[in-house]
Amino acid sequence: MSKRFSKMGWIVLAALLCLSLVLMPGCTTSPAEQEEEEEEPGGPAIPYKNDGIFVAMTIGDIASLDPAWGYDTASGEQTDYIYETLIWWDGESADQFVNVLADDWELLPDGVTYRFHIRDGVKFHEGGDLSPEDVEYSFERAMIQDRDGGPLWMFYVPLLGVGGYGDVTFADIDAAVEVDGEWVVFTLDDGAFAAPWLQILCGPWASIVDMEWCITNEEWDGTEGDAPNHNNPERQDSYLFDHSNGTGHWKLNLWDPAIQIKLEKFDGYWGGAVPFDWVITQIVDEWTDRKLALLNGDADHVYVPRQYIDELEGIADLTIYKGLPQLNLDGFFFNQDISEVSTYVGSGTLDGNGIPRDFFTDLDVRKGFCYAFEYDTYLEDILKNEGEQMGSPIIDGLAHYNPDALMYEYDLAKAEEHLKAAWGGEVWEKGFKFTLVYNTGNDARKSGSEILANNLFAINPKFQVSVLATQWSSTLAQIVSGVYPMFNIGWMADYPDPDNFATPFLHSEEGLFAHYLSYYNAEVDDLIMQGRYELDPTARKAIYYELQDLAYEDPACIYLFQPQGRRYFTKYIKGFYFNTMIPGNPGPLHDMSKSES
Amino acid sequence: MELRSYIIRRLVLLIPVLFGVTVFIFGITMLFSPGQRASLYVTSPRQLADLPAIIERYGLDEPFLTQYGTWIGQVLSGNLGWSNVASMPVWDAIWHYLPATLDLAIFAAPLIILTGIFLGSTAAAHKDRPLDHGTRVVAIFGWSLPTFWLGLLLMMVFYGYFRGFLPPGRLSIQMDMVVNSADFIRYTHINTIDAILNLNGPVLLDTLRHLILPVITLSVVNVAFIMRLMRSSMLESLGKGYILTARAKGLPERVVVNKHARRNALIPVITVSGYLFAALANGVVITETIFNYKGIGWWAWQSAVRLDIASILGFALFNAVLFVGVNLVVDILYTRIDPRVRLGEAVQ
Amino acid sequence: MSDWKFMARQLVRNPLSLMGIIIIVVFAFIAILAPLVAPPPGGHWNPYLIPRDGYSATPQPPSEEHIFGTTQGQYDIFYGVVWGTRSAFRVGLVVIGIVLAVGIILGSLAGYFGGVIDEVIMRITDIFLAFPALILAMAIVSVIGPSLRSVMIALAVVSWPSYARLIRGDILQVREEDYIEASRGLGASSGRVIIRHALPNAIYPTLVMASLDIGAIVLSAAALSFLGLGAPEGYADWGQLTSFARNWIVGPPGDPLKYWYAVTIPGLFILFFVLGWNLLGDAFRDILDPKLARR
Amino acid sequence: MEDLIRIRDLSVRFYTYEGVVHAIDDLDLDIKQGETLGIVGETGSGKSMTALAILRLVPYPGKIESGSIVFCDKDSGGELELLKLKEDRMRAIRGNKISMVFQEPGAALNPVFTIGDQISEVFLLHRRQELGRRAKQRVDSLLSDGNGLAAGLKRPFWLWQSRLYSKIAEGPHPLEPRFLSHLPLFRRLLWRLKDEAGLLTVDMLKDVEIPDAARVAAHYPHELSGGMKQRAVIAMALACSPKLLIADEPTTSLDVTIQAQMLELFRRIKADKGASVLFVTHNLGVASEVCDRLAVMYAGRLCEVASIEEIFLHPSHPYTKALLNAVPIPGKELQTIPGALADALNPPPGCRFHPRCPSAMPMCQQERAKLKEVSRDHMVACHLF
Repeated sequence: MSKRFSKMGWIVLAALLCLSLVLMPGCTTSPAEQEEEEEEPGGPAIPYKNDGIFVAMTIGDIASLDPAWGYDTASGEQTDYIYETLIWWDGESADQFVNVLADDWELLPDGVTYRFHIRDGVKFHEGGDLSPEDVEYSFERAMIQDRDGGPLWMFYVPLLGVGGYGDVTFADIDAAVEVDGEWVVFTLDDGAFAAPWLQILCGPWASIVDMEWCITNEEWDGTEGDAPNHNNPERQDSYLFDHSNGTGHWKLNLWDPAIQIKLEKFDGYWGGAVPFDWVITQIVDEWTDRKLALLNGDADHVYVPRQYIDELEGIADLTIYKGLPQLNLDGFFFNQDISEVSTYVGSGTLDGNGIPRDFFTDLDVRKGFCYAFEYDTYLEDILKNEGEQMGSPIIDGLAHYNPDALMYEYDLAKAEEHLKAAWGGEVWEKGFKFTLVYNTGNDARKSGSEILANNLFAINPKFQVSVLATQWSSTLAQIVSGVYPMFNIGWMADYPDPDNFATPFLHSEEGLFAHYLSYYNAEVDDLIMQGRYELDPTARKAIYYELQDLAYEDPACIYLFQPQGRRYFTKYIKGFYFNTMIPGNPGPLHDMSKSES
Repeated sequence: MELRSYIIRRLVLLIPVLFGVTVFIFGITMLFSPGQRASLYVTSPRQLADLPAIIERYGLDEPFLTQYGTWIGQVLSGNLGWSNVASMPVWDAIWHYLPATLDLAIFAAPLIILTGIFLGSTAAAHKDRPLDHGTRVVAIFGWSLPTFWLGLLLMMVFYGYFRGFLPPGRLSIQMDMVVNSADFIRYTHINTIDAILNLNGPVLLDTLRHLILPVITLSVVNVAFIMRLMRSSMLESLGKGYILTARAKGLPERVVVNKHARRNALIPVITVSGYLFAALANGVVITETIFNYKGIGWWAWQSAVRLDIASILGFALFNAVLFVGVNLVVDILYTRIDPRVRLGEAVQ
Repeated sequence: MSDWKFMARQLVRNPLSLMGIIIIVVFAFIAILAPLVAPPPGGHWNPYLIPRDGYSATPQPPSEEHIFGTTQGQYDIFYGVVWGTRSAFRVGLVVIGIVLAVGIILGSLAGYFGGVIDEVIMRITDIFLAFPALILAMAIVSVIGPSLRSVMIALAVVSWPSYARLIRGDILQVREEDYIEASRGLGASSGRVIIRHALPNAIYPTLVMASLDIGAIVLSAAALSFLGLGAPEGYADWGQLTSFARNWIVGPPGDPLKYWYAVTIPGLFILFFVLGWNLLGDAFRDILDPKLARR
Repeated sequence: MEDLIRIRDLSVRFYTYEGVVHAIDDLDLDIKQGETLGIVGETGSGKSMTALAILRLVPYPGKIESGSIVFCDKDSGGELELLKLKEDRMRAIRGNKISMVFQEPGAALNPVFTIGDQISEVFLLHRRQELGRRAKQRVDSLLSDGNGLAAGLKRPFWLWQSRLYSKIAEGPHPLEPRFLSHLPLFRRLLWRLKDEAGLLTVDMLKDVEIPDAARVAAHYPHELSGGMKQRAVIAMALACSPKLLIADEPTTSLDVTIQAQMLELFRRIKADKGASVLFVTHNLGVASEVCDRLAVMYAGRLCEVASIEEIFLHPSHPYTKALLNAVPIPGKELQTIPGALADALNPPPGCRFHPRCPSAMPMCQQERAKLKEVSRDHMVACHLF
């Protein structure tokens, strides 16, 4: 008997042991608190590490190092370090410029001819000298590559007034950019819109590459015959995909895909001293790892997702920049012509178990929805107050933004009133059911959707909106096929011009969203066209102000917030300034520095 | 000669299996609508308009057989496609990420097998005594532990509580500079081995520091698995008549257990080392994901969540081939260890 | 079935398996009483969706209304784990159900008829067994789109072959027994022979093994959810609750273990659930193991 | 004849989940020098347990509760109390002075080692000194008549070996060789021991009438027939010409013709080795062929001991009678014993046989019968006497 007891005893003991092991972390909070007492208020001191090396930790790998290919911020960030453009943003300004590879430029009175004088004595990383031919080649090569979904429409539209490579002959491209002695001449398509050509020239896609080097490496050889072979290539088929030869401050040392990119100081840089010997960008997907790296001084800058900003409050050794306006805008889009194959509309009729395909054509429905969204909660809980509500796609930071434009506020009474009016009152008594879609993994969009769903339910229990997450891939495909009744998605600026926002949101033909959601408003359409080609600022302002009112009156979506960004550096990094158009996180590295003091 | 013909026969038998494997995994991906697969090439809403062009370009709306034909054709010509996650061909990606995983495996595998066998036979030798119950309970706990959770706990303690003592990742910045510098020759890209070959102490230490937690996480569950198996097969062979004979001969218990019992008990353990491979393959996915340790498992996970079909296909195929190969080797090993088994019977 | 009785007696006698039984029973109660233990908010709310208390990301420590605290996104951990128990049982039972059905049908066909049928079916199992399970499951789920349903499908797909093989083996054994021969001799149809005579005598070990696999299956399901390849955000699922804690394992400097509750609690539930089944399983194996049978 | 083994009130118990099993209950039994003692009884009567108890190999959860087993061995100096011996000294006896042959030759041999290995193991264990001596002789002969370059080169090794082997030949546990035997390379120096053991093994196999012994030695068990295996097992048991050979149903698993050969073998062995044999069987016929004396056991207790003739001519204990009647004899119809073997967990009180006993008396249910001598060397435990 005693034998059995001891056995039992052992088992229980062993079990307890394991349990305690498992629970140990849970119980050890108390020593942690003691530690806290020892903590100085400013949090732990961050040691100074890696002198002369700038270490950034961010998420998401770059798509390609080829400036003509990249359209994502991650790629743009790196190409901006490696390559240079003719002109660049002047400090924080979005419409003042400084000369870079051009030491002088002019816009001829005809309003369509831009002339840039190319700086000499500029060397490429591989040793070549910068010549006007290089510039011409860079632009023409880019336009010839013009890959699907690439940024090159930004050249085609202003220069040739067409969408892309398919719509022009080689001669057109050749003529668009010409060398004139020391100068390079761009002739814009006459009647081209007041498209901010100079701003486009600051983008990564306008980086200057070395013609000789490209040609020796089987890139486009500059002839018409070779052009088709280099149009719309596979990412990896471009030699510049993983090789680079720019004039920038840093040259590529190592690209270890999905792990890190190491740039090395370019000693032959024309502009003199280069602040960092190394610029290392590591891809660290886990927030915890990035945070630890920052606090341990292993990283000088990390990407801090909005939901974690509280964790880095009150740490003395960090330099934090907040409330930096970003040129993008989220919205809940109404699909006014839902595809009949849609499985997201319940019964497909207005019988309380679904919605008809044209449900959102009714203005009252849309307005009701707009009033039913809890903007303040969204701002506080989800955006952590990092955002500014917008009433239209013309957002702050774009020209002709109207700060006191009308916008909807959270008002259940008004919402109720509109929804009662909708569909001759049918909506109110029958109620509706449909599915609201957002793309998996985007917490903000999920929460936003839930807020809306809950509020509608609060107004009338017959209003039943279920929230569904779909993967990015299917999201896009489904938007195109028009099966989503309503979805939450956003838009980001290519260049800071109202047209770049107005069109996608509102233009029934050219606008991506508007088009696929069958949003149509004749007035809006031709206001957009007018605005695009209007050169006189005051007139333009008037147009866009009117457009903003119309956008409010006939909402294409529930306009949400223009979010604000943030930057976190250790105190050893100096000289950061924010320009909304500089892609990527760390910002203008060449103007920044790292020192212990 | 007999062995060779056996291997050849087995390899021939593999062909239909592998063929089926390819059809199967390719079939899965075809569950996607062309539109969906097209939008995998797309990164932003801007490119919505291009979807049809992409479908057209990659023939995504072709009938199954056509697409399979093209794909298998490429595969046979050694081209597994392009991995978006790794920004390189899938085949290169495999070799790009494998070394990191091997870094883990060369520590985990021996640890698992040795501790597992040792604990298992000790427990069996003390059947129904406290030691046995103790080890058993621990084993069952280990066996029931969710790997990912164990990882989190370890990180919670070592990242948070003893900050900076055991860092995440694979190498610290400074050591990474060394490793990628010209005077450090990367023979194998397996850092531990390279560090030794380069006689570079700091790198070795740094690598080990980064390895400890993942290795522990990876091992616990599998140790429990092997130990449990070893215990029961050890018990079985300890109950056998020849053990009594050995004792009756007057052999010391040490010899009885270590020579007569264990040799027999090892046989089933050998046969499951094939499963151990699978266990490791599964384990690294979770472990590397948790510790953000960029090996082949992490890559597989990324491909899965980011729907990088080519990578998923390639990885699955790679694993299948490897796995089948391992099992073949195991069978052969088996026939070597157990004189009773003739080649061929081993297949069952 | 005296051996059932014997087994039952052994299970209750053996402290380990007793512990296992208790654990499982407790979980069963939690699952059944979920609506009472953690009443869902009213309305058209799907009870499997965890109610949120606000939308801020930072987890909140245990309090009166959230006795286990809330995890990332203010999901109530208590509600999550309670209803998660249901999900766990659901996944386990459904998958085992499917697997058994498929395994038994194919396995007995292969075992009973042998020849070509056997060859074909076995080669098919070879194909499925050629992948490490989790990896195949990952591939499947990722393609058919993450959801609990996909997880179940994937797990069923990866685990049926071993069952088919097991059944096949046992059928092969009993096929030669006299009573089978006899009933064949009496001209009973193959189907009848299989169902009435072969299966009842062959299926027993499989059933036991299956019942014990539930733990393992729930574990894999949790792993998939953790990897973001499982239940949709906010669905009551242990694996996902754990993954919510992924970004909160390290608290703010000075209080590194601040969010321990978000990390440990869901994991503990998984651990003990699986532990219960494994304890039972271990005992079962000892009892069933003829070599270790009592002297 | 004086005793070789003297067992006094030996009790063996098993502690199982169901309860305590009295496998052997106060057993008194002697084995005389050079005799063959048979133990008969139904399965579970404790006869095999008695055998294992002598070697102290009662399997867990069994335990030798009390009693004494005295082993009288003239050359190793008088009487040894086996149950009080240190484990290592007991090991020195197992397989050497007392060895055992098991029922299942298939199970008794380890499938992963060759017959030769398994038998030489015994020599290497118990005959190390002798092996050392033989090995030394061989090396010395090499040293004496080895000439030529090769021999010249090998000479130092041979010298070393010869020293090692002489050490082994002298001391029971010489330090140097034992130390070396743990070092990977130097271990090789001792290979001649194995060789010698191998030679002895082959002789041994010849001894048990295995044809082509050398080849068989290299075989794995599964490559041999049942009879061959059993011979090998016997060879293993006889390797060190033990004083006592315990045979636990050695013939049951073999078919009849082989059985006959085996019994023949046993008789011969006994004749030329002069060993005592403890022959455990449930088969009276077999017993009558080989045994001088017979002990009848029932439910862990001894019922009757007597010379084989006595048992067959004047069986006294009712159980013995019953057993004898249960032996099939042509023309005489067979009587089975009524009732089932006593439940080991809770045996009937008093005489354990009384529930099945035709001539049971009231007192049989109360007290157990002492062992009485009914006639010379004929002991019976029954209230009838």
